[in-house]
Amino acid sequence: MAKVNVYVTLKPSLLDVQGKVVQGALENLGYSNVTGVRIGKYIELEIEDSNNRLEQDVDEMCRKLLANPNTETYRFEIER
Amino acid sequence: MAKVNVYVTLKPSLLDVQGKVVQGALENLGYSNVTGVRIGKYIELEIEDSNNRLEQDVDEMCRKLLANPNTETYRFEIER
Amino acid sequence: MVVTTEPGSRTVYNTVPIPPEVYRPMSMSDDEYRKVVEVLGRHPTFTELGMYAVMWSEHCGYKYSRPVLRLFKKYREAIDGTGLENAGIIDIGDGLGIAMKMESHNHPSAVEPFQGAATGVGGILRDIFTMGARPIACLDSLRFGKLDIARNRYLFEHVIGGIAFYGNCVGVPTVGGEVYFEDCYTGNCLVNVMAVGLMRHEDVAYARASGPGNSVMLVGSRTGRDGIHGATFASVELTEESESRKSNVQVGDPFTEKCLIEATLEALKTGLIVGIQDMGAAGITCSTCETAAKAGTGMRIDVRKVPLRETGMTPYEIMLSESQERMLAIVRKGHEDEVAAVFKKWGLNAVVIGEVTNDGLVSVYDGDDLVAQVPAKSLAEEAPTYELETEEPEYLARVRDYDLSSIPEPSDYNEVLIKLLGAPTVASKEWVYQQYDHMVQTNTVILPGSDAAVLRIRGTKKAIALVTDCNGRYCYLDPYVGAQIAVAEAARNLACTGARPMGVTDCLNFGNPEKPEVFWQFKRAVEGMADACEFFEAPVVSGNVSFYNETPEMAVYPTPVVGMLGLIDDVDKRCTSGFKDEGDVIVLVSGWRANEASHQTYSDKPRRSEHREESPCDIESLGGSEYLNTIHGLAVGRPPILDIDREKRVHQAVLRAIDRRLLKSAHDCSDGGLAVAIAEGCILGNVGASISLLANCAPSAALFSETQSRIVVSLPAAKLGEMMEIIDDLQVEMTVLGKVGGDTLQVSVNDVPVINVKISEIESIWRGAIARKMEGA
Amino acid sequence: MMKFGVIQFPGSNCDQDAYYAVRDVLKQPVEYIWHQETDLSGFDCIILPGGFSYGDYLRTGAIARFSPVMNAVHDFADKGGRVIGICNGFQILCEAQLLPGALIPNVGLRFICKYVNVRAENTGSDFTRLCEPGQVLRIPIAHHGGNYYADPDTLKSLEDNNRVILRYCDDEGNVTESSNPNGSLNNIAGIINDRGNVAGMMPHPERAVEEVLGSTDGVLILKSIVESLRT
Ligand SMILES: Nc1ncnc2c1ncn2[C@@H]1O[C@H](COP(=O)(O)OP(=O)(O)O)[C@@H](O)[C@H]1O
Ligand SMILES: [Mg+2]
Repeated sequence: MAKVNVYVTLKPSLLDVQGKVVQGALENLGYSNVTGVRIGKYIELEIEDSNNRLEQDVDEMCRKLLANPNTETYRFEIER
Repeated sequence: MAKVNVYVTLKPSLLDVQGKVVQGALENLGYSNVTGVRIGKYIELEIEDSNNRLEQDVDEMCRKLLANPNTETYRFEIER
Repeated sequence: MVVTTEPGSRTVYNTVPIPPEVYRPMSMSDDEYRKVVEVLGRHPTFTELGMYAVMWSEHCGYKYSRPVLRLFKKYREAIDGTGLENAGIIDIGDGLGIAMKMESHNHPSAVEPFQGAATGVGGILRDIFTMGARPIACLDSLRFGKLDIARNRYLFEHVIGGIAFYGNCVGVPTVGGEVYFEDCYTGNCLVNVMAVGLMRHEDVAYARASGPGNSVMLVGSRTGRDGIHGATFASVELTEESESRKSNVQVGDPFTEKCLIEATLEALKTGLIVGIQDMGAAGITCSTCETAAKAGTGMRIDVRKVPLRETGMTPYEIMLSESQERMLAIVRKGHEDEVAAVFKKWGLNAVVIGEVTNDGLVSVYDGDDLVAQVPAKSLAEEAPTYELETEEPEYLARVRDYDLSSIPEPSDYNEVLIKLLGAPTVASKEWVYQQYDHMVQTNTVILPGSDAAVLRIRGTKKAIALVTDCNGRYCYLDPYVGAQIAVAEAARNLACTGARPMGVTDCLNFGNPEKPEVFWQFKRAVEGMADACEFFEAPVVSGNVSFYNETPEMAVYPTPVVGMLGLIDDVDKRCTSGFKDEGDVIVLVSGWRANEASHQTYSDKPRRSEHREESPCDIESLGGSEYLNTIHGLAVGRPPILDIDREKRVHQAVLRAIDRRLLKSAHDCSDGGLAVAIAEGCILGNVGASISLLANCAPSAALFSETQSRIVVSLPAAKLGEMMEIIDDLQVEMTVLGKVGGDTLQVSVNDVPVINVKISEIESIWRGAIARKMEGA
Repeated sequence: MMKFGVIQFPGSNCDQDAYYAVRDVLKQPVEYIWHQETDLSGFDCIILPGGFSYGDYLRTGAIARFSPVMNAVHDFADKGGRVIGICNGFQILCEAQLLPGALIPNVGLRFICKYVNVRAENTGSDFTRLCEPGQVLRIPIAHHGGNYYADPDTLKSLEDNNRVILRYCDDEGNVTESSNPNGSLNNIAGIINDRGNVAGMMPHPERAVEEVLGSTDGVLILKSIVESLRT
């Protein structure tokens, strides 16, 4: 059984509308030293690691489903 | 300048509907070995680390704003 | 051309020819390049080249469609007169006007459906509130490939999601629209959004940069590298640059748009804004040159004053960026701070980026460097136009001459009806519209699901009705008739609610216009639409053209979508399409006698379409029908005959009957024909009906032909006499079909029972069809 | 006369609807309150309207909760003033901990706009007192995150103390799974606080206040408030 953590983030060049609003809110709360906020997804997968292609498999899941290639990038780490 | 990564996840006691749907979709794609999916938020903060209270500050940001204590838990790591 | 510069600034202009390898990929022809050189009296700078390339494109400059669009009367008057405004305004009395416009976001949605559709909503809304009108409704006209293909389900799901995300957040109800599923849209989905705004006439704002010396302010979001033509980047100058410099998908921020709506309407009230223009395609380039050209002024701006989201942007990128949620406002000199304060209250930027001049030039500075200087009119109004060749497509003869008599008569009509009701194109669209907030603003008094949406106008007794319509298959079989039918059907849907047509906006979706066959379709469709709109006294006040909706494998059906506004004088008289009470009589109001035999000919003056001599009730009348499409997989024959004179009289009859409160329901016959219209009346009214048809033709034609100019109404038997008077007076036909009642729908043709279905059964098929498809069932 | 205030957060979009409902249907005085306002004196009832405050970014209601006006709302509620949060307003009140629990995304993960039936519970409350016990109200919902969640203890205390005021139900008033549009625990559509002067509800009463809109059942909720203020 493997635990895989996937991090999906908005491409750096795209406007992160949520991040911008959250940054404004943090500023209002007095945290004016926060100079950037980007909000992405954090996905935990539990996978039965029966074959040896775990790495390729996860990569494919990300490309096909977990991330939107038009707007997002991803990375992941595998804990066995 | 510090980079802080915040992970906000649903409390285990809550059903993660979105996770379930994604798991179903992965199954349809042929990944029947995925036995669990939980979807949370991954928030990257850039903070000017002028005082020595970075840790407390971030914790407070999480408690107050970034996570909802009723439904979510959080953890974070600081890269300086 | 004289170059005027600020004292102390450096003039950057170009005397070196730009090679064809650079301008051709920007879709600029050699001739067009020569024309630019002629206008400028020198070779353009790179920034200038980009500005001309985009402003002279079909998308902004309408270089191919403009000559044809002159067929629309108001358009012609505007072009020859004071110029086109963002959206036309229709007078509804009481000092009130309706602004409306439709626009396509087909290509962005095909690449990135969620953001593409979302930004489509945002863009069209800005067209409306920059006129000083408060947006009160959106409608969406959508076309996808069949839902059996996973990619189409993905596109459909995310387009709806994007529209919902954006429209719900900005608080403008999405009250109507249409969705068709046809193979030809698999490679090219169509996403057309119509926005409607309400204003007092005296509050109208103009997109004009009047008054030299006034300040030019950029309002709203920061500028990034969104939507800059990727092709340009791939081939010029920037090749060594990193991936991140490529054009970006545009991301919509409905929250900012909502604030922009409120702030703009509030700022306009100050009277300090002399002109305002939204930023859509070609961003700052388009808004500066159009507002200057319209006012006969010029403008000097400094790109370094533009608030940026990304670092290292070149003047070229800043001038061409299509970042969302931005506007250009021309503000009275000395009052910039007051205007900025309104925007600031709503958390928005408003910065001065330049000023209005009187030299007729758009001068673009990069700090001290003059990087572009071009006559505003040359960019905005003098795009070269072309008369493209037309040629009747070859396929037409083949599909028109298809022998429909070879099609076997079905053995089980229940099954056919059920299949039709379960076809996603015919089925209920509640899977779609329940994802939209269609009630916010509390004016929606006929919700989506009836023939047209109706919104009351507060402070008056009036209501407006809104609808979009277009059957692409008809247009494929005959673009002239198809476009006429689109107009007629829109007006018919309005009539069913009790509204008379007031005006039209359109979105013309076609393939590659440089192909003579496609341009023929385009031209014929515009002719049909223009003729019909004139006949219905519903002028085309605004619109949009979307070409190149094709892939190497296929082109879309010609799809000229009509968005129509209607007016109801007394909101309490509005009418809906579901049957109401047991015992009511069901009547067909039509331009044709229900059992008219093959002697039917056109006595009226032919309205420029080719007419055929057959009766509307024969096998030929199934041409182009949903029946042939769903049951037999055919898109053949000729579209139904339209006689718009009869059509109009049918509308008048129903309108008069509604006005006299004779009718309990009215529902037009469209996709799926009479049988489907009656079944929908039952489902919506949650009640059965028994129907007896007489026909001199096969039952399939009697039940499923899409003969035009027909409306199914229900009324108490006691009102039949009064109804008859109206029918006689307007010289249309009415046929009593049967009665409302029970919990089944029973239909006989020439006394032979052909249909007997439970309402609860057809209801679940009709309501659940799209959801089941989406679940992959 | 009871004076109502309707808070306008950036992104509120049912503020005008609530305003009209109070002014034109209840015929009570009403004013907009900008989210930067800190003084609520003179008001009898504060409405937090529906919409998408701050775009609902991060979580619904999460950011609006820090608007300056929210401190004043806390004080106003502490002093016993009536507060009602509708839809996004309910979400904000939960985030601000003026009401317990949270509103999480609908189980269907889609936005839903339609008429639903809700059953009036605790018809002694300030917000339902004009309803008959068990009366079924037809009121529209329009939300993406209306799925009420609370931990088991909180839920029990809500139920034990009669603090659920509205529950999704069928035409006959039966609380069934198929009449639950969003997955809310115990079909909860509306609750009140401990003291009974603060309410949150997902359905939009301001959308059901005139015959022409298709239902007038929302008037019962709004009039109940006026009634409660009178006594
Ligand atoms: N994309 C959509 N968005 C919103 N409402 C829609 C959409 N598609 C269809 N509807 C609504 O569903 C109802 C039926 O649509 P349709 O079958 O196209 O009607 P008709 O056959 O009368 O033209 C109408 O009220 C229409 O506004
Ligand atoms: Mg119709």
